[in-house]
Amino acid sequence: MLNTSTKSPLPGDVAMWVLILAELSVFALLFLTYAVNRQIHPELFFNGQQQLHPIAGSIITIALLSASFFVALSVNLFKQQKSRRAAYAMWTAVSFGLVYLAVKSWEYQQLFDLDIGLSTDSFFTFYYLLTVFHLLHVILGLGLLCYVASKLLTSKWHEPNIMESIASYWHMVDLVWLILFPLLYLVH
Amino acid sequence: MKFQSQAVAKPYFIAAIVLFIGQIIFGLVMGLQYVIGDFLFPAIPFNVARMVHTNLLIIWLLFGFMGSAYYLIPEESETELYSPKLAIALFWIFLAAGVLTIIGYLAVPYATLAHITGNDLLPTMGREFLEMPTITKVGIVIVALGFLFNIGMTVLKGRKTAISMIMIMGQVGLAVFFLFSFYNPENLILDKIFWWWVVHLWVEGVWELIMGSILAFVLIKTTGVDREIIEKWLYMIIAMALITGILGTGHHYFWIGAPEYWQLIGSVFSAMEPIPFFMMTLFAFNMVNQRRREHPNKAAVLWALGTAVMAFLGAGVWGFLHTLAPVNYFTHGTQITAAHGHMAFYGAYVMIVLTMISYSMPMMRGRAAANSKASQTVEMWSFWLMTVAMVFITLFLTGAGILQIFLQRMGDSPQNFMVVQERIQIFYWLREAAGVMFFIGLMTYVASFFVKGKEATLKG
Amino acid sequence: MSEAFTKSMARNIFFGGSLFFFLVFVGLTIHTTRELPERDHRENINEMVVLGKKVWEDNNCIGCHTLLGEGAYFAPELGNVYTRFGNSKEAIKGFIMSRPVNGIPGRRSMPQFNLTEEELEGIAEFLKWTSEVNTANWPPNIQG
Amino acid sequence: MSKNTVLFITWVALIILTLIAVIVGESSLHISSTLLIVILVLGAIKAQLLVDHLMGLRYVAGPWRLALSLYSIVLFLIITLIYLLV
Repeated sequence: MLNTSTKSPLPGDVAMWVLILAELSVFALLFLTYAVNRQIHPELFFNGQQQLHPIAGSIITIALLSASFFVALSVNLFKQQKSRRAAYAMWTAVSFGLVYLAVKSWEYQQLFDLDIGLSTDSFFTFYYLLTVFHLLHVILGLGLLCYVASKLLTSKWHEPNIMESIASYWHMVDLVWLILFPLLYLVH
Repeated sequence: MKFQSQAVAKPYFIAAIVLFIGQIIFGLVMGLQYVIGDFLFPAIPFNVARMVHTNLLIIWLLFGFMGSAYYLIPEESETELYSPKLAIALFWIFLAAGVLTIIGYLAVPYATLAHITGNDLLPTMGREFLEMPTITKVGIVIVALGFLFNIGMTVLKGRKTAISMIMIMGQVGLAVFFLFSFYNPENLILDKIFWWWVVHLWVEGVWELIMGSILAFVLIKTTGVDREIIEKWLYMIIAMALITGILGTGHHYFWIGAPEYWQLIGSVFSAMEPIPFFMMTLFAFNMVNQRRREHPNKAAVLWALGTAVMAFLGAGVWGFLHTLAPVNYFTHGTQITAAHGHMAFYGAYVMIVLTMISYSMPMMRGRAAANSKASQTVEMWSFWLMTVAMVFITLFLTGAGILQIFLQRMGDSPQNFMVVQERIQIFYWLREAAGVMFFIGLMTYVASFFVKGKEATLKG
Repeated sequence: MSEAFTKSMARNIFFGGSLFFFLVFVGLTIHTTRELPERDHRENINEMVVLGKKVWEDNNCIGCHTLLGEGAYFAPELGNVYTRFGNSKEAIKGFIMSRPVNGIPGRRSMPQFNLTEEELEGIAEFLKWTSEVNTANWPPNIQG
Repeated sequence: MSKNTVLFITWVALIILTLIAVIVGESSLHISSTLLIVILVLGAIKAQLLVDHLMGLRYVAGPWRLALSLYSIVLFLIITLIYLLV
C-alpha cells in the first residue's frame, strides 16, 4: 500500500459484530441449502423464478444500497460533529428503506394474488423464508435508524459506539440482500 | 456465607442429591429391564420405572435450581432473603408433592392414579416428562409463584446485577413455559407442537439462562475476575442461546405433521445451537486462566470447567449429530436420541447444579471457603467417575442407535423392531455396566461430604 | 486492538435478539396452526378418537412406545402400527387384549391393561387417525 | 479525496454494477455458465465495495475486514461450484 495509513478501530461494538457474524452464518446456511436444492429441482426453481420481478428486485437493491450510502454518510457527518446534517442523511436513508418496504410488499401482493404461499413448493418456501426473514431484519434496522435519526436531531446526543453499531447492523442487512438478489432473481 | 438466609439453600441441595440417587437407582432398573425383559414385571413395568426416572430428574433439577437461586440471589443483591420461612414452607410443599407423586406411580396402576387424582376434570397426564397428576402440576405452579415472589422481592430491595436479573428471567421463563403443560388438546399434533413449548423452550431456552447465571456466579467467586467482563460474556452467551434456541424448536417439528418448511428452519437454526455452548467453554477456560486468586475449592472449579465442556459435548456436538433433517429422518426415535438426551442433561444441567452445590455447601456447613484436601480429592474422583461413566453410556447408546438404524431403517429388508432390539443387546449390557459405574461415582460423591480433615486454606 | 465491547450493548443484543426471534417463532407457529388442518385431517377426529387419546394417556403408553418418534424407545413405534398391522383395527385390539398378565418369561412384554371393548375401539381409532397424519412420509419404512 | 467523496463514488459504482448485473441476468432466459460467473463475480465485487467503504472496514485493525471479505467471496465461490458441478 502506498500510504501506510494508521489502523483505525473497529466501527461499532464487538457485541454487535458477534450478532452480525451469527446472522451472516444463518443466511449463509440458507443460501447454500437453496443452491443445493436448486440443483435437485432445477425446473421447479426455474418456473418459480419466472414468477418473480427482476425490475422490482433491482429497484430494491438500489434503494437498499442508497440507504446504506446515506447511513455511512450520516456516520461520517456525525464524526465531523455535524449532527444536524447527519440526522438529515439518516432520515434520507430511512426514506430509501421505506421505498424498499413499498416495493417488497408490492411483490408479495403479486404472489398472493397468484395464491402462492410459504408451502406452495420448495422454491417458494426458500423464497419466502429468505426474503421475509431479510424483511424483518430491515424493519428492525429501520426502527434503529429512526431512533438514531431522532436522537441526532433533538439533544446533544453523542454516542459513537451506538451510532456505529447500528450502522454496521444496517450494512450487514444490505450485504445479505446483495447476495440474495443475484441468487434468487438473476441466476435462472 | 455473607448472609444467613442463604442457608435456606441447604435443604434444597440435600433433597436434590437424595432424589438424584433415586433417579439413578431407577435408571439402573430400566437398564436391566432392557436386557432382562421381565425384570420386576409386572410389579414395576418399564413405563413406571421410566416415569420415576425422568420425573425424579426434573424434580431434583428444580430443587437444585431453586437452591442455587436462594444461595445466589441474596449474595448478588447484598441483602437478606425476603422470607426464609416462606422458602422453607415451599420446600416442604414441593418435596411432599414430589414424593407423593412418585409413590403414586409405584403404588397404583397409572390409570387408577389418573382416576383418583381427578384427571378427567382437566386431563394433562400421560405425556412424556409431564406424567405427574394435574393436581401436582398445580402444586408446582403454586410453589413456583411463591419462589418467584420470594426472590423477586429480595432483588427489588437489593442491588440489581446482571447475574441476578438473568437468574430471575430464567426462573420466570421456566414458570411461564410450564403453564403450557396444562394445554392438552384432543388433536395429537397440536398437543405435540405445544408440548415442545414446555420441553424444548425449557432445556434449550430458559434453562440456559439459569445455567449461565450460576456458572457466571461461581466463576466470579472462584476466579475473582472483574464482574464487568464476566457479565458481558454472559449476556453474549445467553443472547446466542436464545437466538439459536428459540427457532431451534423447529428440529422437533420435522416428522410430527407440521408443515415442511420447519425442516429448513429447524435444521439451520439448531445447527447453530452448539455455538453458545462453545462460547461457554471458551468463557469458562478464559476466566479460569485469567484468575486473580487461587480459590481453595478446587473441586468447584473442576465442576465449572467440566460443565462447560460436557454441555458442549452432550448438548452441542451430540445434538448436532442428529439435528439436520436428512439425518434426523433416520435417527428420529432411535437410541441416538437417548444418547444425546443422557449426555446433554448430565453435561448441561446435572453438572451445573453439582457445581453450585460443590461451591456453596462447604460454606453452608460452616467452613470458610472449601472442604478439606481429602474431601475435595474424593469429590474429584466422583467427578471423573460420573463424567467418564456418562461418556460411556452415551457412546454405547450411540453404537446401539447406529446399529438399530442400519438394521431397522436402512436397506431393502428392514427388520422388525423387537428383532433389532435383540440384535443390539450387547450395547445395552455395556450401557448397564457404565450405569453401575455412574452409580459408584454418585456414591463417591455422597461420601465426599462425610470425609473429615483440616480445611484447605485460602491462598492469595 | 481498541475495540469497544460494552455490557450495555451486549444486553441490548440479548433483549433485542431474543424478542425478535421469539416474535418470528410465534408468527411461524400461528402460520403452522393455520396450515395444520389439511395435514392432520382433524375432520376425522370423532369422539372415539378422542376417547382413544384419553386411553392412550391414562395408561401411559408413551412410557414404553414412541408415537411419531417421540416417547420411550423400549417398545415399537406406534405412529404407523395401523398400517403395519394390515390396516386392521381388529388386529390392534386383538393384540392388546391378548397380553399375558404375568408377561413372557425372559422377554420384554406389554402389561395387560384390562381395557373395556369401548376403550379398545377408541385406542384402535386413535392409532388409525394418527397413521393418517401427513408426517412428510416418516417413518422410513413399515417397521417404524 | 475526502471520506464523503469516496463514499459517493462507491455508491455510484454499486448502482452501476447492479444495473450491469440485471442487464446480464435478463439478457437470456436460461443463464449460460459464463453469464452465471459474470453475475456472481459482479456480486462479489459489490460485496467487497460495501465491506470496504460503506462498512468502513478498509483500514480496520484485526481480522474483521478479512472475515467479512472472505464471507462473501467464499459464499459466491461455493455457490458457483454447486451450480457448475452438481
